[in-house]
Amino acid sequence: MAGAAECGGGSVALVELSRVERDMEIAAIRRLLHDKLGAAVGVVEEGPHYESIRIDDDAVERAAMLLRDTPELRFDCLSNLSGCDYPGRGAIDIVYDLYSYEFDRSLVLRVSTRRGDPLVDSVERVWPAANWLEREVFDLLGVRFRGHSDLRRILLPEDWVGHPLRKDYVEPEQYHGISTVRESMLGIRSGS
Amino acid sequence: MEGLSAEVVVFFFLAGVAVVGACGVAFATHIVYSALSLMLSFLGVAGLYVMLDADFVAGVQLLVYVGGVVVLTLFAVMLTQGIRDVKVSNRSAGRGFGLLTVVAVFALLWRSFQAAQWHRPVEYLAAESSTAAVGNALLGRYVLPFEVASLVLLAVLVGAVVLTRKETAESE
Amino acid sequence: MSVEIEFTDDHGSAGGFATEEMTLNMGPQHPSTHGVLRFVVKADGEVMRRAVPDVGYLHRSIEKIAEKVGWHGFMPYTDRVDYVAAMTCNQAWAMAAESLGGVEVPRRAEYCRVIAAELGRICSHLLAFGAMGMDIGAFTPFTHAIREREMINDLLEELCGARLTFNYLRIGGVAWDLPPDYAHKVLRFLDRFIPLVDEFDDLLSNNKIYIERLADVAVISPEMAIAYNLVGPNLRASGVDYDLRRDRPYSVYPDFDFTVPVGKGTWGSVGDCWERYIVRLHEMRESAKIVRQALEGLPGGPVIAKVRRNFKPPAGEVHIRVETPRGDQSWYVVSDGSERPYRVHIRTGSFSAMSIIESLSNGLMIADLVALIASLDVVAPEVDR
Amino acid sequence: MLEFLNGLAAANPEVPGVLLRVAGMLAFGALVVFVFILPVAGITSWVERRVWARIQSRIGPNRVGPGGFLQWLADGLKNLLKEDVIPQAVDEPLFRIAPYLVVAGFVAAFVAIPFGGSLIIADLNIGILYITAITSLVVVGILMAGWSSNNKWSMLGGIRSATQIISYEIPLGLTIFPVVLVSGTLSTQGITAAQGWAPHTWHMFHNPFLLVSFLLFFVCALAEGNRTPFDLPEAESELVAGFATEYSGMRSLLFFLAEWGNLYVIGALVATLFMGGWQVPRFTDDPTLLAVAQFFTIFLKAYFWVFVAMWVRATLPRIRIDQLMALCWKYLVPMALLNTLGTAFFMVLFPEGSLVVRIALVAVVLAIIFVFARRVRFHLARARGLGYGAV
Repeated sequence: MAGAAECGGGSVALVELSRVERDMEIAAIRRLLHDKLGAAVGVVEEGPHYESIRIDDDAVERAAMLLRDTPELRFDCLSNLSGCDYPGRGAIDIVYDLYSYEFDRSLVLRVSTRRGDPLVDSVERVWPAANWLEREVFDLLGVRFRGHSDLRRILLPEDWVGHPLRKDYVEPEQYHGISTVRESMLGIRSGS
Repeated sequence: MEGLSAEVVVFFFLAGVAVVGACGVAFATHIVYSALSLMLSFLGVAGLYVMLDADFVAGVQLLVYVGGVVVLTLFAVMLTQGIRDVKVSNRSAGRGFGLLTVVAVFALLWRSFQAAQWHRPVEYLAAESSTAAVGNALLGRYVLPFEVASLVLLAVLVGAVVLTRKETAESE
Repeated sequence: MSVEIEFTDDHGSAGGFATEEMTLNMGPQHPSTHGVLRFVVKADGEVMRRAVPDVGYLHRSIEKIAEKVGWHGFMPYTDRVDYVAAMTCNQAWAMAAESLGGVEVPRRAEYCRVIAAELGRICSHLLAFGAMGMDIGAFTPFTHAIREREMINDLLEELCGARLTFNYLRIGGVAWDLPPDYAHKVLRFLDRFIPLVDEFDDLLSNNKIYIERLADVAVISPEMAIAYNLVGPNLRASGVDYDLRRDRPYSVYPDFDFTVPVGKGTWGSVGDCWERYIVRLHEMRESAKIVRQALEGLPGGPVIAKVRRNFKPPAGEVHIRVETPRGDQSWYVVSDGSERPYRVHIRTGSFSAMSIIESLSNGLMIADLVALIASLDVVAPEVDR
Repeated sequence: MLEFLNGLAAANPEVPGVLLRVAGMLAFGALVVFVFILPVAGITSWVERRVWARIQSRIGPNRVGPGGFLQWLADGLKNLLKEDVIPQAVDEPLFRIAPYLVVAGFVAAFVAIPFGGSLIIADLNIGILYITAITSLVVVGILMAGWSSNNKWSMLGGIRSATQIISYEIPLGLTIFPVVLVSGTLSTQGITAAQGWAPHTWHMFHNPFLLVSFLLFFVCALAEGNRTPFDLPEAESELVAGFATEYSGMRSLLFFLAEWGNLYVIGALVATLFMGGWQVPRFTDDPTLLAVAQFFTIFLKAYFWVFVAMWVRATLPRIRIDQLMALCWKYLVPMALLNTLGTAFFMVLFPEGSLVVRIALVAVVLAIIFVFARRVRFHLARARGLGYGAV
């Protein structure tokens, strides 16, 4: 990471540089996973800023276990777990941002699940941090996690209907009799 | 009118407090109220001690019974009740047995009432410490019973410690 | 007199020494929950069996808002992610947008960002320090800390006109250059402030009662800290020597010389509440060092790059990690090439810190829970966003 | 006061003496409550807030009256006028009575607290025993408040308070023993009379054990008064407001009245037991002048300790309940017992006391104060150097 000092401080340049550095590794990691899990491990997806390994939704936990326990990988930390809705593809993507404190190395896993019935393996047993992160994805995107110990809504009330971060989400007109639409004094309708 | 001197009024007031308190203990339907009535009764008795110029005993009555016994009782009751919404109430335990107890206690009281010499100090006793007298009696004439009592209390203390420790050990 | 006890509900174990547990509702309105948090506490007297955090009371849908407002327009909302340390959240968002849009930030702007962010870090740690003292029952450190924080607020107000939600950063740089004579004012403040940290040590850190209350309480092992993704000072207090500013440098942090304080187990174990406390105190000194160096090495030039008003970064996604006062804040930002972000997800330090509380709670006392929450420096809006 | 009442009784033989005495005591008691206790408790609240503010580099209440001096009256009036909220789920009779019981407990303690050689409501010959006994009414009141509020936080506060006060009553009583041994009486006036006005004649310098006793007594008294670092029953950050959580308006104020009034009781007891009470040099034969001097002497001594309690409260964090119990049973009780034994031995060795020991102890205390003053000077100088001279 020492290269950042010379590159003039632009954060763009920094990200580009680290991408180059990690380029060799990700292919190797993919090969390692592929040897163990077979077809469940997909291709390395290249984006402009970083690349990820695509995994099948029912192989996530096994992959996670491997990534955490393989001595030369040691991804001991689940840094972030995000979900993103792609109605165009009819899929919801779950993105796992892994980090290894031992080797100072990042890795991104990507799982696509069907939008109609989103179901993904839980990685809670691999990284306890996933507990709340998965609950959050469940709450806001409606993705269910297989094997999660306590899959409840976390940020929204228990009786909330719908998952707000889905692209086709329509805010209900009212919640418990309280209108969610605020009438403007000037007659301009605001709210959703 | 001799019979209604200030002292008599005060006496009946204090005795009334003690009796009302005692009745409260027996009749209150709520155990917390029972415990508080007990305190009232103790306070009345402490007042009676003061009237008898036994101020040291009165002080100890306050310290031990009001400050210790009642508070511990309340403590135990509240610990079990307030927190866990347990309904604790008094229940009468058989009329016959109760009647028997009442008769026995009254017989005892009557006997002591008759045996007592109803000698009253005629004039107001100037403040003279009963503390010294109590101290002398405890460390002089009654030293043996005093020490025996303290030994018994010590044994009780040790026993209590052993009992509670055993229970805690079992729970683990 | 016989006492009849009717149990209104079934209680505990059959046989043996049954302890009666009570359920306590700590929050959402409670003095020590630092905002609006709720804990459902199962306690056996003063000793807790379980404390289950219940969050969401401050959920303001910032991630959803991001999808509705433009790239520039989202900047003020990032202030609200963690209003105790708004500058670093600004920075994360700016970095995400810049890296997606390929914007080169002028060097002077990066320096301004670092100065603002580090002053904000001192601000946030001062609040954590004071609030922690207050939660343990000492009120004076709080007012002393707030007094100093007020001065930083004055400085930041001079910089950007706001005292809490700064909105100072812009995509491509910062909104304004440093005001005239600013370096002098900041340095004068730092000269005053750093000896005062020693005063804080005298007043609180080395107080016997304070140590007794915190040492060896709620110890988090390094393995556990990493598994629960504890970040920032909380992670370092557990003995993991890791700081994004040094180990995955961003912005101009490689230019500066500073040390990363790590928990040493001075009075108890590594990873106890006292270590989490003292790491923050040391970090204030280090931040002051960084600010000093940044002011001395401030380069000339513009403070903002040319960015189109209608900023549309090309499609793509980026993971940005920024060291905020509450640790590594991880932003996942997706762009679909339109004028609005497609998806923004923020994983904050307080979020993971809250998630560890339940597994630590067994056997702690209620007073310890207060100490634990304070030592994790949880800020409620950052948990809920 | 008794002489005065006896004189009154002699002048009016037709009125029964007892009645006169009771009426006299009631009148004097009412005088003490309304002219002394209420203002002192109120003003203490103002002083505490000002002292706190200075320590915390704030200003404190400064709007009502000169320097905010009348703030306590304003607060009292405001609270009197506020709605007396009785939550629906509380046990109403107990909820209503509890604050009065607490106030009664602490006001009753004033009966045996001397204000001067002739100024005392009743010089009970079990004075000090009476004070420790009657204050247990406060516990009952607090327990009642905690339980009747039907709130788990109040309940925990009440339980903590009861545990704490019952536990600390034991070392508190034990630290009084040496004083009683030395002065040979339980009466507060008798204890004062056994000391002189000069510091070396005070009980705290009688022997080393008494000096330790004095420190232990102050610690225990702070704990009995629920003051920081022993303010667990109303620990704001843990139990919201402890047993007083559900109270509002005047009832809530009564608890605070008891707390601030209690501070004076603590100070007066420390002054009486260990610091020579109202003893002044006999500079005049005028009894009125002497009484005034005595009153101010004990008041200032007591208020010094009130100030120390405020200072401590502004400085120290709060300890935890298990540490509180450990401190009491593992350290304070054995030490207090040891002090009693030590004092007894000392009295056998030196039946008349020892002037050398007294002077030496005064010297030791002076040395400690000197070292402390130097530290304070150092910190003040440092603060001034940082620009905190005038806040």
